[in-house]
Amino acid sequence: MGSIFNAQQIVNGLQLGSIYALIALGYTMVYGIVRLINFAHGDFFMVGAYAAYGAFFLFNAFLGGSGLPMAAVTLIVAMAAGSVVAALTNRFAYKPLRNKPKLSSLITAIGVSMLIEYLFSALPFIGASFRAFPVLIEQKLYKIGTATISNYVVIDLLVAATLMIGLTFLVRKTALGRAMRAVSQDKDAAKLMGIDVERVIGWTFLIGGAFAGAAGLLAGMTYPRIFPYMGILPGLKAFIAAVLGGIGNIPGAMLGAYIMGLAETFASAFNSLLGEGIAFAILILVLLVRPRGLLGEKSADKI
Amino acid sequence: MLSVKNLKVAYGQIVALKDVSFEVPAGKIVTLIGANGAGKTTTLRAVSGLEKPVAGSITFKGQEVGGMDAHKLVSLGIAHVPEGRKIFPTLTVRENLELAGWTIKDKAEVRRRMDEVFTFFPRVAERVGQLGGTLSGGEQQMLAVGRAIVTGGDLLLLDEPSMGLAPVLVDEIFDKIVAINKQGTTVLLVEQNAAEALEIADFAYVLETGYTTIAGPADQVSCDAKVREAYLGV
Amino acid sequence: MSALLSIRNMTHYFGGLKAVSEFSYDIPPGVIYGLIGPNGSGKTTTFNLITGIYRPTQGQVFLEDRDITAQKPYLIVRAGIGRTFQNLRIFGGMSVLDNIRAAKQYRAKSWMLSSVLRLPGFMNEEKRIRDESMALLDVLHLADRAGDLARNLPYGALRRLEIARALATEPKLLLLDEPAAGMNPKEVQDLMKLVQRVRDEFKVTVFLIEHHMKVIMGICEYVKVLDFGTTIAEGKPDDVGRDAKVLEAYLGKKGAAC
Amino acid sequence: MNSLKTPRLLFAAAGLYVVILVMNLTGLLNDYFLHIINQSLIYVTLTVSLNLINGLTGQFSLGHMGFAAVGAYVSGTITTLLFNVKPTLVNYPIFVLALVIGGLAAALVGVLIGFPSLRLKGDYLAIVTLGFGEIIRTILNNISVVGGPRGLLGIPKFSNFHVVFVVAFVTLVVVRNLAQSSHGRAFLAIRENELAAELVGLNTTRYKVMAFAIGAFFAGVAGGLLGHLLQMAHPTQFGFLGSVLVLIMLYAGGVGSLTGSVIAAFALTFLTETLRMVLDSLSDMTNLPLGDWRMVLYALLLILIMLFRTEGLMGTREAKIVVLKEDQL
Amino acid sequence: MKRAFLILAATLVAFGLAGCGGQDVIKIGGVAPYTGEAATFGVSSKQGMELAIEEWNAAGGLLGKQIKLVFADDKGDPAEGATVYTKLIKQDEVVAIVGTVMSKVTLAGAPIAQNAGVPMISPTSTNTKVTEVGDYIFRACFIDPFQGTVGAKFAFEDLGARTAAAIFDVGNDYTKGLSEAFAAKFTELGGSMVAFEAHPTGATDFKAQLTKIVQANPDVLYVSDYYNDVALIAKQVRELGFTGPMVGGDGWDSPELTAIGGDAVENGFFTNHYSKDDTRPEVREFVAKFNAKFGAEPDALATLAYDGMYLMLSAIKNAGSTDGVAIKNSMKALRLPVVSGTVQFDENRNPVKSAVIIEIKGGKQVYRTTVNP
Repeated sequence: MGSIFNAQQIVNGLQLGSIYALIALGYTMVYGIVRLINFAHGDFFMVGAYAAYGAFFLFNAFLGGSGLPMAAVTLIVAMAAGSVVAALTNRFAYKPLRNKPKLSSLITAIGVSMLIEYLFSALPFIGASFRAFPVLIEQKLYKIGTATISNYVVIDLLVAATLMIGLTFLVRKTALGRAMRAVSQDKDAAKLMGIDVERVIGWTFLIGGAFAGAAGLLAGMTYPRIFPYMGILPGLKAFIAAVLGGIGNIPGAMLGAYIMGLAETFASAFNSLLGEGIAFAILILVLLVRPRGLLGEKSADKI
Repeated sequence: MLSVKNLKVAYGQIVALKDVSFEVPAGKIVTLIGANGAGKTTTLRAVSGLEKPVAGSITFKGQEVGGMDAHKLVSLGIAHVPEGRKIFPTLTVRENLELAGWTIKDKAEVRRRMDEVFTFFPRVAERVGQLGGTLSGGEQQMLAVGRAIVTGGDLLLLDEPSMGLAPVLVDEIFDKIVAINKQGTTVLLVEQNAAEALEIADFAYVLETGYTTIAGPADQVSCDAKVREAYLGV
Repeated sequence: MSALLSIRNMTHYFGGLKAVSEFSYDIPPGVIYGLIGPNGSGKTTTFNLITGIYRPTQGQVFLEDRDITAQKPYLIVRAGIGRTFQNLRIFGGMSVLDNIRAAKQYRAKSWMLSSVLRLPGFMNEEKRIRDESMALLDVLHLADRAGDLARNLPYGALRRLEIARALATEPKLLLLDEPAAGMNPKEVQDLMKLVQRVRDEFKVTVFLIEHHMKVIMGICEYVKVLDFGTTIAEGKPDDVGRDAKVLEAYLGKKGAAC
Repeated sequence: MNSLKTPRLLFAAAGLYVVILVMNLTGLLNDYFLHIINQSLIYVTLTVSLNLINGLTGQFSLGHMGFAAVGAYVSGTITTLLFNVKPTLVNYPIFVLALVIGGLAAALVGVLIGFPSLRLKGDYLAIVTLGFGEIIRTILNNISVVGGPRGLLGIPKFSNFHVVFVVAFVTLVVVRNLAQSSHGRAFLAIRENELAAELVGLNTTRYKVMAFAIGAFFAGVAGGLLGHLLQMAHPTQFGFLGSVLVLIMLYAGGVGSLTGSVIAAFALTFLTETLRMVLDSLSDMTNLPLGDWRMVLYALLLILIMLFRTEGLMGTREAKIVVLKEDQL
Repeated sequence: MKRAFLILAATLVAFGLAGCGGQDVIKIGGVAPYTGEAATFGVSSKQGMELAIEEWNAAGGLLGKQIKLVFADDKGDPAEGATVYTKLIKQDEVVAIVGTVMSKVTLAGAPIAQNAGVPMISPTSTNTKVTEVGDYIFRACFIDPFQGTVGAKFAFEDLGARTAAAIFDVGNDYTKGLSEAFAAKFTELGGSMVAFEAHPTGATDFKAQLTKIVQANPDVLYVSDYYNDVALIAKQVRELGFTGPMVGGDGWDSPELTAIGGDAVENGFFTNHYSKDDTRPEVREFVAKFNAKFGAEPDALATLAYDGMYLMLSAIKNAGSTDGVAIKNSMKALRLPVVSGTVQFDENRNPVKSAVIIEIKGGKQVYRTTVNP
């Protein structure tokens, strides 16, 4: 039996981390801009998976075909679906509570999460049962050294990396990104620059939702089983990853997600009975040492 | 240009402004002076749309603007340099300025105005790649005014531009304010540093715990015995 | 040494910025000691260093010759320092009376269990705390608002409430951070009288930060002027008021000439 | 001892108790109804105890069910072991003692969880308490003595309306008495402004840890009651979703309002069952599978409560009956 | 106050409303997790129950009356389970209960049925403790140790495996129980367990554990999870290079297994109650009817729920009464061929029936062999 820190386990951890990262980014962006833990975010991930599922059968019926073009189309649909649900949630559940105590939004978010899950579960054409996610791309395996890597791993890593680079570019280099950073730092000052803060918040939800939707597709493809409650656990893990990295901080979310993916993998490999517990213990220890997460900044409280 | 009548603003149960009225004629510098907590900042925030008035009216260029969203007022021509400058600390100086051009469609115009800022405040030009948070207090104040220049607008609201600045810098900032005013921008200045403010203002109003109490041309106000006693301590 | 509070070589950095630079001074017992200086000159930071909220980069604080540098804030309070805040930190969701009683709690001896069971010892102590608190509110002219939620009080009353709350901890030294901020001239007058009365009645030493020249000049027996973390003048108010450096830093060149 | 002269809450509770009991005995309320009341009362205990931590002291906790788990397992193990040795060994006093021991064990865990609260605030504290809850679950899954994933089985049935009612009442009175005392003011002061609380000489560390310990104690007792009601305890019962439900009750009732906690615990427990009945009846009439939409409606109602009564049903107000008059102090 | 009163009144009306209903039907309670994370199992179970009742009603009902299924959702939560059992018994006054799916919930409900003297049969609760609650409690499935033992024997003797690995859900007693029984029997037979790995409930990525397993190079992998997890585990373990056979329990039985798992579940074997290829009329009819009604193949949960309902209805019919004691006694005396085999209850009210081994071959479930208890 080899060491638990072998190449294969690192690949496993990175793949898991990539999916967490895409979800965690949405968590962290929304938190950064409205200081809300959006508990429903994991459900946007689920919605993305179902949208991709539906899109596949719809397009397959009318146009036929699979492979990369189909995968690309479903990716777009998944992202769009995640966006739309996120934006609707923001508009109807969170916006009315914007100036109210933060925790009332949090409870509302829990309600929204329950609503989406139970709604999908009750809708006759979706239902509570597991569904097999279609094969968008045939799986191929590559043997590199002692590790086996499937093309899914490559796709997961690539899509996640591309989206993360895209997001970083958007946030760092574009006007919208500047506005998002500005709004997250100081809403009043942003308003005084003429920025429509609500619109920027709306965009943030859209983008966060799109990322969750993309993660939904990747998860559907990689772990081809979808059901209405599939978002709860990854959502929770991604949330923890975001906090670990320093919630509100975009690079932090990515870092946290990969740490989480790797920690879970190594913990499970070390002792699978305690795997999850170990991952949580790591989280608690990290937060005790760095109470604002790994990359989180200490907010200067004016006294 | 700006006319505020019987303005009342409350934060929850606490009424910050009870009855505030003043006029800002076009092309002039008007100052509101008063102690900490008198309601100066709240007044400016209400004028720029950051606070919604409970009662009273705010007319800008003849249009009622009370309760309008702040970002819309920017397009209408109100530029507000808030208390504490509110520079975006993790954005670079350039990004801070670019953001100020948010409402301007023509990006060449934004660049032109930024150049204007750079000539006006050479110190800002030197720091263009630095993060906003790393600037000194004076530089931040220049950047904040610079942002307002990029935003454009006919009315410039300044909230305590002298706060925390060394006297030399205070003088420099005030000189710049006068220069901006000379170029045709109307200025509404809020200051705790009453002496400096009265020096450059055309008109002055004294704000006391939510009320405007004394009003008049700046030199008159500055020689008002009560004002001298209360605010200058002499 | 006869000083109540001694500060030795206190220096504090924020990031790279020097907020307080090598302060050393003594506050004798029984005085009203004023610290003035423009916004951002390091006044509040000094208070935060004294009360243990910040840990000084260097230097020490002594209260009656006891080193209290960087102790836990509540221990410093128990050692005898009470304070108010520039931006009010009232317990807004509690009644005015409860604000005071909360400040008296640390001296209470009843156990939690006796408060749950409402044992006679607890009831007596509650009554004592209540009576003392009401008496204190009476002095600060707040007794008629005792049952109101603190957040519903007008601004001036909140300032007084905070002073009352600080007094409830039975301090030897009372730190007041811009107590006159937001007050109208009438309220300022009352405040000045109040501070003097408090000093006499409660036998406390008052260390006052102010922006308002008038307050400082009117009631302080000793004044220290800060600018950019360093002391530029100190002494009796009248002397300080005539100091050229002070006039320039605080009033501006032209202001001094009017 | 003035409070004993006018124990309004005691009278009201006794009245309610008698009414429910009489209605049950005369068949006006069947055992199903009584079961829902029992369940509501256990949630009252959980919500009121969370209120002490979250509502009164302002420490956001997402792991309250973890405490209940400790209580359920500890007290359940005690009674089950004794019961297996000799059923007659277990009687009511023993059961009460087991509940208390379970509560104390939970309190001990509460102290452990309270310590991070010294360094962490808000969302960060929430996530750590959540993590603790999950760790407790992982541990329980791995202790085969208490059944691992099979759960702790064969707990004797000792919980009934009487015990559950008394515990809920005692919890309410204890938390109320604490809240309306000098110590309670210390808890509140920490919630209102921790720094200022520290600067009026309060040892905020001690109070925060105490809040966790006391809150955890009662949550542990509630867990014990649940175990002895269901005659079993299972790790999954005490996970994140369970804690979230208690949190929802707290907020729907109004944070900081004990009255609100009681009302919301009842209202939301009854809401699920009422929806079940109403939808089942409607399904029968219309032949549509409306029962599937029960939880959808529940979630929707929850959102509407938060949107239109943001402060929760009671806000921070208390019913008069819960407030001790000043002269009752 | 007024509003609170109104709400209270509405609640009472609602409760009253639901209590009504004529006595011209025989009410049977059905319990399964219909919402929540285990909802998918509840959906299948409910389908099985509905099909059985529909069949009986079409054939003239029971004791001359129509049968009405009063279904209740337990959300997979013990507390909720206790509530709905109480509701069915005290409010709806059902004569018997079929349910529920998960052992932990059944264990909270069973004492209530036992105390009330209402006979109940759990279709799928495999935990041995379930029927130990009392003499009114029956089950339609195997108990935990049986399938693991059968699986181990099959792996050792038929597949010739000498080293084995197992993976199971750490939070699920069914899968843990099977894996433990497998490991015990496999070692007893002389094989060795080279890896024994757990995964958290709800996991989708098992590669950390599977990597360890593959590196231990076992002859056979025992996967005691439900089909949805099995499919993912199979895909991932194949991806990591494991080509050997996999063995599991009746949790595998679902058309979704191959739909999700594809080729990866080939060379997979599981213990089950029956084979869909079986030519017995009960099986042929059931599969056909289920397909016609729900447009899908039945899975193990649907089958056992159907059987559970069928057994209960037959017992009532044989008893000729809806009296609890009579039904219970009639149940004990039952010997009936149903879909999952010919069922007869032992003294612990567990069914005595043989197991079959099914192989996944070409995406189909193929009968391999029968193992008697």
